[in-house]
Amino acid sequence: MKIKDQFNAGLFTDNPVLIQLLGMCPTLATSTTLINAIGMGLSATFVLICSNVLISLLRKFIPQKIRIAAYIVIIAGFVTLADMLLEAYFNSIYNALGVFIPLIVVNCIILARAESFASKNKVIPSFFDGLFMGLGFTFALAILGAVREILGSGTILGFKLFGGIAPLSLFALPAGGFLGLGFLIALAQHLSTRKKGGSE
Amino acid sequence: MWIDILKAFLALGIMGLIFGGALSIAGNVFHVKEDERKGKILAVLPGANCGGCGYAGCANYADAVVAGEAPCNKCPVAKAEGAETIASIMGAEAEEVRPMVAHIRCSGSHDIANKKYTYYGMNDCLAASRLLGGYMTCQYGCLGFGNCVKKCPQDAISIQNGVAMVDRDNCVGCGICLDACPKGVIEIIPKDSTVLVSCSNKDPGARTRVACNAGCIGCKICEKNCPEGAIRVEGNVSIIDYTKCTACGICTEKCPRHLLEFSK
Amino acid sequence: METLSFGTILAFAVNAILIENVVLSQFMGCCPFFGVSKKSDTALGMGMAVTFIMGLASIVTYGVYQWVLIPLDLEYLETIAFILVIAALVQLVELALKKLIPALYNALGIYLPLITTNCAVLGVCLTSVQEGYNFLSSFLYSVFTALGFTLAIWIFSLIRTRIEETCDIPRAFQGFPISLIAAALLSFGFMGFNGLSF
Amino acid sequence: MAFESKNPKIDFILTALTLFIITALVAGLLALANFYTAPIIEQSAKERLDHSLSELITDAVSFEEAEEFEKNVTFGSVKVPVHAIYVAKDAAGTRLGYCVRVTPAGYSDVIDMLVAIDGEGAVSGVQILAISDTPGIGMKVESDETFRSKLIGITDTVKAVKTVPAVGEVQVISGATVSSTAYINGVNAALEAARLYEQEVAK
Repeated sequence: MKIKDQFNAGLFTDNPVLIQLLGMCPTLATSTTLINAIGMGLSATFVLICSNVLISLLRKFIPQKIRIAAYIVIIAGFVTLADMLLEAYFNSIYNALGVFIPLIVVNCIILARAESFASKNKVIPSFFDGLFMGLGFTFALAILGAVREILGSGTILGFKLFGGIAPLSLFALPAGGFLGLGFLIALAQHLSTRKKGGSE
Repeated sequence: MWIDILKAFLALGIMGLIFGGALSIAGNVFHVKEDERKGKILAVLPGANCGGCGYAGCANYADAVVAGEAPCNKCPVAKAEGAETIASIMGAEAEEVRPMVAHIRCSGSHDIANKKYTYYGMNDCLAASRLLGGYMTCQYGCLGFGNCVKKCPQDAISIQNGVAMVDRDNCVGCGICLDACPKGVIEIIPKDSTVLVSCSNKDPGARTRVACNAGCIGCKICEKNCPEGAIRVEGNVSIIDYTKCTACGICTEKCPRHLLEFSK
Repeated sequence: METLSFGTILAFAVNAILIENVVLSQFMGCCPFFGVSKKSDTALGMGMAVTFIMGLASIVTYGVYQWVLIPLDLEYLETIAFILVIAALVQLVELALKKLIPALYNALGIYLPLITTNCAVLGVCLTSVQEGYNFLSSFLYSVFTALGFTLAIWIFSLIRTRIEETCDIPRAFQGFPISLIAAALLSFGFMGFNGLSF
Repeated sequence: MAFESKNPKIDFILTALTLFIITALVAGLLALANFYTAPIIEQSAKERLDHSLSELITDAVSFEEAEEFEKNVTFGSVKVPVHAIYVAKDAAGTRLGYCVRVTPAGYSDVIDMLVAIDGEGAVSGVQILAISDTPGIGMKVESDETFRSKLIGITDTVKAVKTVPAVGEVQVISGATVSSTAYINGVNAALEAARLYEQEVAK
């Protein structure tokens, strides 16, 4: 798999959020504002890359029976590490992301990539897969975050947008997350079917 | 500092030890004697449990293949190359499996088939068939509301002029449409079969003529003229045995109703 | 949770199942929520499996937290310890199910190991530690939250089978987008329960 | 796989050992990281707290944390956990007032706030330490100065109302009712906790 294909797969054709529909929990919960979305995306990418690399290094030594338990411990290790570093050195991001950093452990994307890719490939491809899947996750999260922030709280990156009009605070709520993501995935499916010369 | 590290090292390490041990014991105690071919087949299958093969999930389909009940090419997602690898896993004895395809045994479109009443209601074949067996005079024909179209994972069936038509390139013969059709007019036949019977009307000839001018009247001319003896007429409708049929085409000329025809 | 009278348990149950439903208002456990809700019997099977694992996990994690992490003051390792417990439990349940109830095992398929990554299970364990629940209330909290998950996934599977059966959906919305929008409406409904204050 | 063998005995030991090594190593690494980061985290938390405390009661020199105090203040159906009470003292050691740290439940999260109460038992200032309530709604409470000013100077608990407020009542922010009610409950709880603590000390 050349790097370009992996890039393409990670961000568009095989985007973990829009096409594979993994990692829904953090996606819906942290995409209330753009900064949160990017913060979450990048910290998830950091953990994804490290865990992919380490798991593909150890793939020969982990027996089948404790495959999942071992991967999860490694992922949890990196997450707690990221949690500590963020809280100690980048406190502002830590306050915004709060409870979601531990939940990166159970973010299905990381375990899914570890299980389906890192445990079967060598280190370099796993690194790129982790990087591009992470970027794909951040990319999708950022779009959703921007949409929900503009509609939900009428600001973008904190700057007030349309003056007095009361924003649709629905979009800041959980239900709005589902709605926003639903339309986003519909758009992604529409584009991918149109690109394949859509049958209808 | 070292004591903290040692404490963490031992505490979690011992927990890992206990769980690792428990898992390996459980692995042996609950060991289910499993055919290792199933594991290999599962690796080939996408694991998305889409149901395209007509089984509840990939695990069920793999069991069926290992037990020899299911052909190797049923997975629409793995398509040809998947089928080959599965066939190779199953070893040489998996006989050369002919790709199958669905066929609608009805050609009663709006212009040639008559109607008992005009139907206003849910556009669903099952609902329509509940009202006196459907609005078509012929009790056995396709109602054209597309239940099979909705169910087909390959979008290989479309409704043309009131009758379902199968697109033979997309269809993988998975058979999901079989139980979607309340009238049961769909059958699975080998893809390379050329002569097709597009009718399943079991009424005697007189009643069939009233119902539809493309209905089989059970005159048995095709049965008499087929040199291979591949056709037999059962319940007033002709059925072709595709293992014997050599597609000589005599029956297509002899049939007074021009019902038997070469597939497009 | 001071006095565990019937009233407080009931209030606790309504709170965990309806008001703060784990999937529809706390956003945890969405992957299997969308993955397994195609048919209602697999949805119920998944709900029961999650209830069983959450109950078990809350007992074991409570034990680990009180008797291992606190005495050695390793609280910062709680995430790792909990997730290790959950992963091992899920694997044990998976092996047991494969041997004892193969039908349910095959129906759940890929989604059984996915319970390990089910945010709801870890989320519940972490929240009951944060809230400082004692043994019984953390067990009750987990079981009620799991019942809330089962309720949500069961209702959702009914809605989804209804959507697939009768409505014709534009091509782009088929599959997950329409389910997401249906989930949004369901989440609206559950938002109504916020008015219930106990 | 290098670490797997057919006969159950050895397989048991190998699997258990592998998991032991992996978990132990990861735990060790984290202990190391924690050893370095924990003091920094405590330090910055302490600094932020002192900074807020001194901002609230400017002329206080030292803040002494009270040991036993009422952990949960309840009035009506509302229960607000009280985390800490700091007794503000000036150079001579006389008591200037209290700072009470409360965490009322907001809409989807908890509002961590610090309420300063001066010598006469009146609220002299409120500082929100962390509010990650739903952004569009929760933030209104923090930015709405008029709403917050209404709560400065009250000496007794007030009731949160949606309509025009009478004496002893405060109107909630429209569109952020749940969060602003939580804010009011926080201030009420702080007053209550300080009063209870004073009775305790007086005894």
